[in-house]
Amino acid sequence: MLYREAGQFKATYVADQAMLPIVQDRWFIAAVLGLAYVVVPFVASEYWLQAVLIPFLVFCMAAIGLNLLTGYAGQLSLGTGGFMAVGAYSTYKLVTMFPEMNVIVAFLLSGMIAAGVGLIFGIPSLRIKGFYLAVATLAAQFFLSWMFNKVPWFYNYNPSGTITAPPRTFATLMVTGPEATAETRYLIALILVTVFALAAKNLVRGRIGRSWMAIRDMDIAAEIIGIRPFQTKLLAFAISSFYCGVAGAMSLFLWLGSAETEAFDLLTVSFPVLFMVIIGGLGSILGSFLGAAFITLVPVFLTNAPQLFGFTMATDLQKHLEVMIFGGLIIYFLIVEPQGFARLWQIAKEKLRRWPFPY
Amino acid sequence: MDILYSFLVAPFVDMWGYPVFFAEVVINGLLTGVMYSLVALGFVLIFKASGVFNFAQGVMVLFAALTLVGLMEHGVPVWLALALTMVVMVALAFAIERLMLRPLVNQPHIILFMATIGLTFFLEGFGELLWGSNVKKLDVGIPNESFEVGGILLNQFDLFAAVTAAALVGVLVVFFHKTAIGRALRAVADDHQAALSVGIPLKTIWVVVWSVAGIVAMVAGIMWGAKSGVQFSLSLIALKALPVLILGGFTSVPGAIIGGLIIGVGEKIGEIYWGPLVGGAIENWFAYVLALVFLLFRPQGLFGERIIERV
Amino acid sequence: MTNNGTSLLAVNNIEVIYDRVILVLKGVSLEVPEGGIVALLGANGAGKTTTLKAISNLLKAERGEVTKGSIEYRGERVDRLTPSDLVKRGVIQVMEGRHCFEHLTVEENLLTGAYSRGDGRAGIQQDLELVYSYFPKLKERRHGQAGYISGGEQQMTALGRALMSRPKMILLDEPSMGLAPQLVEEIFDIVKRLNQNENVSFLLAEQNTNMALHYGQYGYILENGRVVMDGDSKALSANEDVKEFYLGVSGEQRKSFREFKHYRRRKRWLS
Amino acid sequence: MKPSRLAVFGLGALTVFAGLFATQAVAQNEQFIPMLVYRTGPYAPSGIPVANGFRDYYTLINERDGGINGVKITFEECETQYNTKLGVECYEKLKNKGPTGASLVNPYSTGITYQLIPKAPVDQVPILSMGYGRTAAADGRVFPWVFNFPTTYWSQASGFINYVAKQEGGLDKLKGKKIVHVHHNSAYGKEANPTLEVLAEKYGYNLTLLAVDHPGQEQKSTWLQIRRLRPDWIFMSGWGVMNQVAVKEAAAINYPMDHFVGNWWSGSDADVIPAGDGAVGYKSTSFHGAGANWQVHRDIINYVYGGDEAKAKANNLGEVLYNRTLVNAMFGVEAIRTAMEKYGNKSMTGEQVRWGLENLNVTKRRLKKLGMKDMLRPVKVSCVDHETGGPVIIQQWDGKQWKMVSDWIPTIRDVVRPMIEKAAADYAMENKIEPRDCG
Amino acid sequence: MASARQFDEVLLDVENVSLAFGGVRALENVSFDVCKGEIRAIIGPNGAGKSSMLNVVNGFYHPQDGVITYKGKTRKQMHTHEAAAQGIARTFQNIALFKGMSTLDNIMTGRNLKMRTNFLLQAFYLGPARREEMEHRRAAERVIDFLEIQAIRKTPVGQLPYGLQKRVELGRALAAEPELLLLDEPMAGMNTEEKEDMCRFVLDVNEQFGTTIVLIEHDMGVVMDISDRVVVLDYGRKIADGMPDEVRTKPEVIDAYLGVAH
Repeated sequence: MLYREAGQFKATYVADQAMLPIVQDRWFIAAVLGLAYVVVPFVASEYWLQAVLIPFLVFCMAAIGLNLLTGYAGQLSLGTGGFMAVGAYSTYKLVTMFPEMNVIVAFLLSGMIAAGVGLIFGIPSLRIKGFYLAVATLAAQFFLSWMFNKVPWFYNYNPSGTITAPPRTFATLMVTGPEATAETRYLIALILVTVFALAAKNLVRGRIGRSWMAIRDMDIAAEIIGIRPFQTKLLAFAISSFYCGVAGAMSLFLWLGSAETEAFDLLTVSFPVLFMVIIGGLGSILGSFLGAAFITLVPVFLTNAPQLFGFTMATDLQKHLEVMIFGGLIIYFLIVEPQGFARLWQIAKEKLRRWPFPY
Repeated sequence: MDILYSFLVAPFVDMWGYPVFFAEVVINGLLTGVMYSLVALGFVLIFKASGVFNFAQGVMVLFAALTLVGLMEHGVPVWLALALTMVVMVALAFAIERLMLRPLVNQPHIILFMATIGLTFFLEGFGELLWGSNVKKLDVGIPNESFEVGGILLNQFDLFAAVTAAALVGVLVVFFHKTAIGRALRAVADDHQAALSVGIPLKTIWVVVWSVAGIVAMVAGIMWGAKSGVQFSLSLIALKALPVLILGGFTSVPGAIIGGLIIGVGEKIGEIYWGPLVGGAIENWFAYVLALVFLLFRPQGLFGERIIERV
Repeated sequence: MTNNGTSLLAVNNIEVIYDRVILVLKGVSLEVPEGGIVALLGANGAGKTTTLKAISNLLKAERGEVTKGSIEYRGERVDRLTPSDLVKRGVIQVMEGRHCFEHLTVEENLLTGAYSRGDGRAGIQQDLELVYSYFPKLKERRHGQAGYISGGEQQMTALGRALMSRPKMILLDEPSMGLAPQLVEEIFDIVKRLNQNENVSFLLAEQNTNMALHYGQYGYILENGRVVMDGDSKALSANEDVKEFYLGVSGEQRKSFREFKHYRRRKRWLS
Repeated sequence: MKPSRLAVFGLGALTVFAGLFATQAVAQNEQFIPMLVYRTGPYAPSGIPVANGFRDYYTLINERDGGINGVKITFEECETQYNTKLGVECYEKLKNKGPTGASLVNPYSTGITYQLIPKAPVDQVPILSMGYGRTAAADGRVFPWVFNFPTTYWSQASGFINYVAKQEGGLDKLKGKKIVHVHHNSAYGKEANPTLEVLAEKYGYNLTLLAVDHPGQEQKSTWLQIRRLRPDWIFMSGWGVMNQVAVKEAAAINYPMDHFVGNWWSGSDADVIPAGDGAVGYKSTSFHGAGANWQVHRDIINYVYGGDEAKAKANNLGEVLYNRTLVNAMFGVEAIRTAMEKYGNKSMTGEQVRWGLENLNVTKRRLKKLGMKDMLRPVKVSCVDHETGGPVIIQQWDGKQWKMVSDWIPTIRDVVRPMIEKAAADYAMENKIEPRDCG
Repeated sequence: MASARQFDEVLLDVENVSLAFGGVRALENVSFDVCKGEIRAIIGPNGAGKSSMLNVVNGFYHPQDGVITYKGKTRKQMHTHEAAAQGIARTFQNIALFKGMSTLDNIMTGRNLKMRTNFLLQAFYLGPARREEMEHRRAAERVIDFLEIQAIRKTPVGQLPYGLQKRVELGRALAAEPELLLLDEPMAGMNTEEKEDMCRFVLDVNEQFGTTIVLIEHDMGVVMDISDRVVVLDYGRKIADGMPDEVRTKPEVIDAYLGVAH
C-alpha cells in the first residue's frame, strides 16, 4: 500500500484535471527534476554529459515530437531525421545570417520552419494511411537530406558541405561552439526539454490531444463528431515537426557541434526515434522519455559493462554480443509488456497500490 | 523559359533522339527492378501470412548470404552449402516462431514490427559473430558475361536473376492461391484469433512462412551478394525494397514484381534524364516520390487488397 | 447437473486472470452433456466470452490465463492444449462478432475450417455440400469476398466454417448479435438441426435469453465472473428473477419498455 | 516481470552506471593513444585492416623498442561502427585516459573528424587525419590542432590530373578529354569536385560529376550514363560497398579498367576482391607503397606474431589499408618522439604532441631506420602547412595484389594551396577564429 | 404502447435518396421525414440499407440522387463536419469509441466542436484554455451524471464491458448537445435488463432535452414500445412507413423482416 490514492479527494475540477493528481507522483517528479537540475551538473563527468545525457535529451525531444504524431495522432512517420535536419540547417543559416540573433530564438524559429516543412509532407496523410503513409515521410527524409547535401546555399558554400555550430552566447553565457562547457549545454537542453515536455503534456490532455487520439482510434467516428481529419492531422504534423526541428537544432548546437546530412540519416536517427516511441509506449509522454533512455542508454551500458565487471574481450566480439543482447532485450521487453515501458510503469504502480495483496 | 524547356521538353527530345540508349535505360531499369522485387518478395510473404512488417528481412538476406559464403569458404561444395543454408534458414524460422512470435501472438502490427527490429539487431550481431565482418566474394557459378544485342548491352547475370525471380513468383502465386496451406496463410493474415479458433495451428504456419521467406532471402542474398560481395551493407538493400512494397502493396506477390519494375524503370529514367538537371543522385527520393504519386491515386498500393471499411 | 454420466465437457471451478492483474472469472463450473445444448446467460461483462475462450484455449492470445481449476473434455484434461489440438478433438469455437476472414471468399473461409482434417479432398467436398445444404444462401455467395457480405451471412459463414472441422462440440458466442429477428430464428433453427442431425453439442453464450432458453435444455446464469444460478430451461424460465431481469416479463404480461423509466425492482442475487 | 525483479534489474543497472563515474588509477610513464575503430558495421571490411595496422605497429614499438624512448604505448580500442555519434562517445570516453590523456586522435572517419575539429583546442587533443577529414585544415594558422599530412583530397585530385596528363603525353593533351568523377554523394565524396573543376578550367578537359547515393549498392544509372559518355578517364571517390559495386559495374560495361582510377579510399583489397577477374587492371591512387615486402612487415612478423607469417597475413598484413595505418601510426609515434626531443622522455601531453606534429620531420634516413624505406616520401610539417602537399603514387590490381605502377607524381600546389587558404579563412570568419601568426 | 403523440414541425426531410457503391445499390428512392421531437425508428433486415441511410443523413456517404432538407435548408448532400456543426450526432452499430481514451475524454471529445482556444494557449495551459476546459468538464460531468457512469469516469473505454461502452458512446453523442440524434442499434447484444436501462435513457433524452431521435433497432419489443413512427426498409427500398402498430401488421413487413413468429 505504498502507493495509496485513497484519501486523496479532489474538491474541484481544476484539481482533478491537474497533470499529476496524485501526491506521490508529484514528489517523484520533483525528485527527478531536482536530480537533473541540481545534482547531475555537479556530479556527472564530461563523458556522461557529452556522450550520454545530452544525446539522451536530444532524443527525448525528438521522441516526444514523434510520439505526438505517431502515438497520439496515429500517423506513422519515418521522416524524423529529415525534420531534424531542417531544424539543424535552418538554425545554422539563421545564426550565420544574423550573427546577433539570440540562439534560443533561432532554435524556436527553426522549429517553426520545420513545422512548415512537416505541414507540406503531411498533406498526403489525407488519403494515405498506416504503413503506406510511411512512404510520404520517407520521401521527406530522402528528399530533405538530398537537398541539404546538394544545394550549397544551405551550408554557406563551404567546400566540405559540413555545417559547424558557430560559438554563440546566451546572456553572456557561451552556449554553443567548442568553448561552451558541457554543463551549460546540458542545462540548456534540459530546460528546453522540460518546457516542451510540459507543453506537450498540456496539449495532449486538452482539446487538441483528444482530437488527435480520436483520429487515431477511430477516424470515421471522429469525423462524424465534427473533428476535421485533415486539419487535425496537419496540426499534428506541424507540431511534431516543430519538436523534431528543435531537436535537430539541439543536436547540432548542443551536442554534435558539427554535422553533415548523414547525421540525420534514416537508419541512425529516424528509425531509432521510432523505436524509442514504440518501446517507450505509444501515446505517452513519459514513454518517450523511457524509450529514449532505453535506446540511448542501454548500448552505452552494454559497451561499458564488460570493463566494469573486469573482463576484456576483442572489440568486434564485444560489439557483436552487445548488438545481440540489445536486440534480445527489445524482444524480451516487448514480450513482457507489448505496450511499452509506460504501461509497464503503470502496471508497477497498480501493483504497488495493492501491495502486499496480490489482486 | 529555358528552365521549363530543359525540364519539360529536353529530356523527351533526348529519349526520342536516341531510342537505342533509351531502350537500354528501360531494359536496365527492368532488370534492376527485378532485383528489388526479389528483396520485396520476402517482405510480402511474411506480411501476407502474419501481418508482420518484417524489418529484419534485410538482415535475413545478409544472414543467408553470410552463411552460404561462410560454408563455401570452409570448403563445402556449392550444392551442399545451398542445402545447408536452407536448413539454417528453416532452423532460424523455428527459433523465431518459438521465441518471438508465439509470445507475441495477437499483438498489434506495430508491436510485431518493433519485435522484428529487435530481431534485426540480434541477427546482425549473430551473423557477423559467426562469420566475421570482412567482405567475402560470392561465386556460385552464375555466368557473368556481357553481350550486345542491337547496340543494347546485356548481362547474363542480370537475365539469370530476372528468370529466377519470375520463377519464384510463379511458384509463390500458386502456393498462396491453390494450396490449403496457402489459404491458411491468408486466413492468418486476416485475423490471428479467428484462425486460431478454426484450428489453424499458427506455429506451423509461421514456421512455414518464415522458412520460405528465409529461402527467398537466400536467393536475394546470392543475387545481390554476387554484385557487391557479401558484407554488412547487404542488409541495407531492404531500403530499396521499401518503395517497391509500398507501390505494389504489402500483400501482393505480383505487386512486388510490378512495383519493382515500375520503381526500377522510373528511377533510372528519372536519374538519367532529369538527375543531371538538379545535380544527380536523386534515385533514392525519386523512388519514393514515384510511389507516393501512385499512392495518391490508389491508397492501398497497386495490387494491395482493398481496405474494407464499414461503419 | 442432473443427467450425469455422459458429460462431454466439464469445467471445474476455473479462475481467469488477464494481464496478470485483472481477475475476470472467480470460480466457474459447468457441464455440457453429450448431445446437449447448454446456454450461458448473463449481462455483458459477466464473463461468458471469457469462459468460452478459456475452454477453447484462445485466452493466451489475449494475455489471459487460467490460474485455477480444470477443464475436461471426454474426461481428458484439455486446458494445456493448443486451440488446434482441440479442434482436432472436435471442440471448436465460433467467436463473437463473426470474425470472418475478410479478404478470403466465402468458400475459402469455409475451407479454412477443414484445415486440421486429414481426410482428403473427397471428404471435404462432401462436407462443403453439407454446409451449403444447411446454408443455401452461402452457396449463392460462395465466390464473394467475406468482407462484403451481410452480417447474417457472415454469421452463417462463421458457423459453416466451424462445421467444416466436423466438430462434436461447438462453443457459440453471441450468434444473434446484431441480426434481424427473422435471421436470429433461422440461425437458432440451424443450431437445433445440427444438434439433432449431426449430434453436435453446443455451449451457447447468448444475450437473447428468450431464444437461448427456448432452444437450450439447460442454462447457467453468470454474473460478475460467478455462476449465480443454474437449472434446466423450464425451471429457469419459470424463475421470477429470470423472468423479470432476463426475459422482461412481469407476472404474465410482457412489460413495456416505457415502464422501466419510472420503476425498477433491484435484483435479489447481488454480487 | 514482477516489480521485485524489475527493481533488482533497475538497481543492478544503477550500480553499474554509478561505477562508470569512478575514475581508474593509471600507471605513469605510459603514452596513451585512443583507437577509434570500426571492426563491425557497414564499413567493417575497411575498418578491420585499419584497426589491425594500428594495433600491430604500436605493439611493434613496444616489443621491439621497448616503447618510445622507454615510454610504453598503451592503447584502447573503441568500436564506432563508423557512426559519428558512437565516435564522439568513444572520444569522450578515451580522451582523458592514461597519465596525460589522449596523446592524439586518429578519427578515421570524415564525420568524426569534423566533430572533433572544434573540440581539439578545448580538449587539447591534436587530430591527425591523415589524408582525409577537412582539407582546409591544412592551413595551420587557422587549425593549429589539426594535421592532415602527407597530402589531402584536393592535392590528390591534382595528382590524378597530373597522372592522366603523363599518360596522355603532357598537360596540353588534356584539352578536350572527357573525365568523369564518380563520387559518393556526401561531404567526403564531393571533396575533390572543386579542385577538378578549377583544373578543368585551366587545362580544358570536360568534367562530368556523377553522384552515387549512399550506400551505393545500385549504380546502374551511373554506369549507363558512363556508357553513353564514353569518358577517357574515370576518377572515383567511393567508400564502402559503393567501390565494390562500381568496379563490378565498370567491368560489366567493358570499360577499360586501366583508365578507371579510384582515390586512396577506393583502392583497398576489399574493394576489388568481390569483383573477381573483372577488377584486374583497376587503378587507384595512394601515398604509400603496397605489399608486405618492406622491412617493417618483417619486423612485425617477428616481433608481433612471433614469426608466424600465416597468422600475420590473416591479420591483413600488407593489405593497402593495413599499410596505410602503419604509416599513420608511425607518424603519431614519430611526433611523440619529436616532442620528447624538446620536452624530455616522459609521457607527453596533448599540447606537447601537437608541437611534435607541427615540427615533425620524417627524413629519408629516418624512414629507412623505421623499416619504411621508399614506402613513402619524406614529410616535413610546418606551422603554416599541416599538409605538405606530398606526391601520390598509382597502384594497380593484378588480380592477386596491388602493385605500384607509377613514379611519385607531384601535386599541383600553386592551384591547391590558395584554395585551401581561402576555405580556411572562410571557416575562421564564420567561427570567429583569429588565425595565429606563424612568423 | 406509445400514446400517439402529435408532431407537425418537420426537422429532417429525406427525398428520393439513392445511393450505390460500384454497381451495388444500397438505397433506392427512399423518402421519409423526421419531425421535431419525435422518436423515429428504422427497421429492416440486415443489409437493407439502414446504416447507409444514417450515413447519408450525417454526411458520411454522399448519395447520387435525391435531396435532404434539414432545418429548412435543402441540400443534395451533407458534409460530416457540417452535419456535426448543425447538431446531428450519432452512435454506431459496432461501437466506435476511441479505445485508447478514458470515458471522460471520450465524452469531452464530443464537446470538441464547442471549444475554441488555440494550441499555443493550450500548450501552456494559460487562463482561457484552463477556463474553457473547466467549463466543458462541467458539461461533460452533467452527461456522466445523467447516464450514471460516474464510477468509470477515468477508466479507458477499451476495458469496459460492452454494455457500458454503448452507454459511453451515447454519452459522447449527447455531449455535443445535438438536436438530432442518430442511434444505430443502440441495444444490439444487450440483455433485457440492459435494454431496459438504455430505453430509459433514450426516452429521457427525448423528453428532457427535446432531442429528436432516429433509431435503428432489431428488437421489435423496443421499437414498438418507444418509437413514435417506424420506417421499414428492405433491399434499399422503403416498404412501409407509419405508426408501429400499423407497420407490424403489414404483410410485406412480416414477409421481409418479422417472420411468422411475431
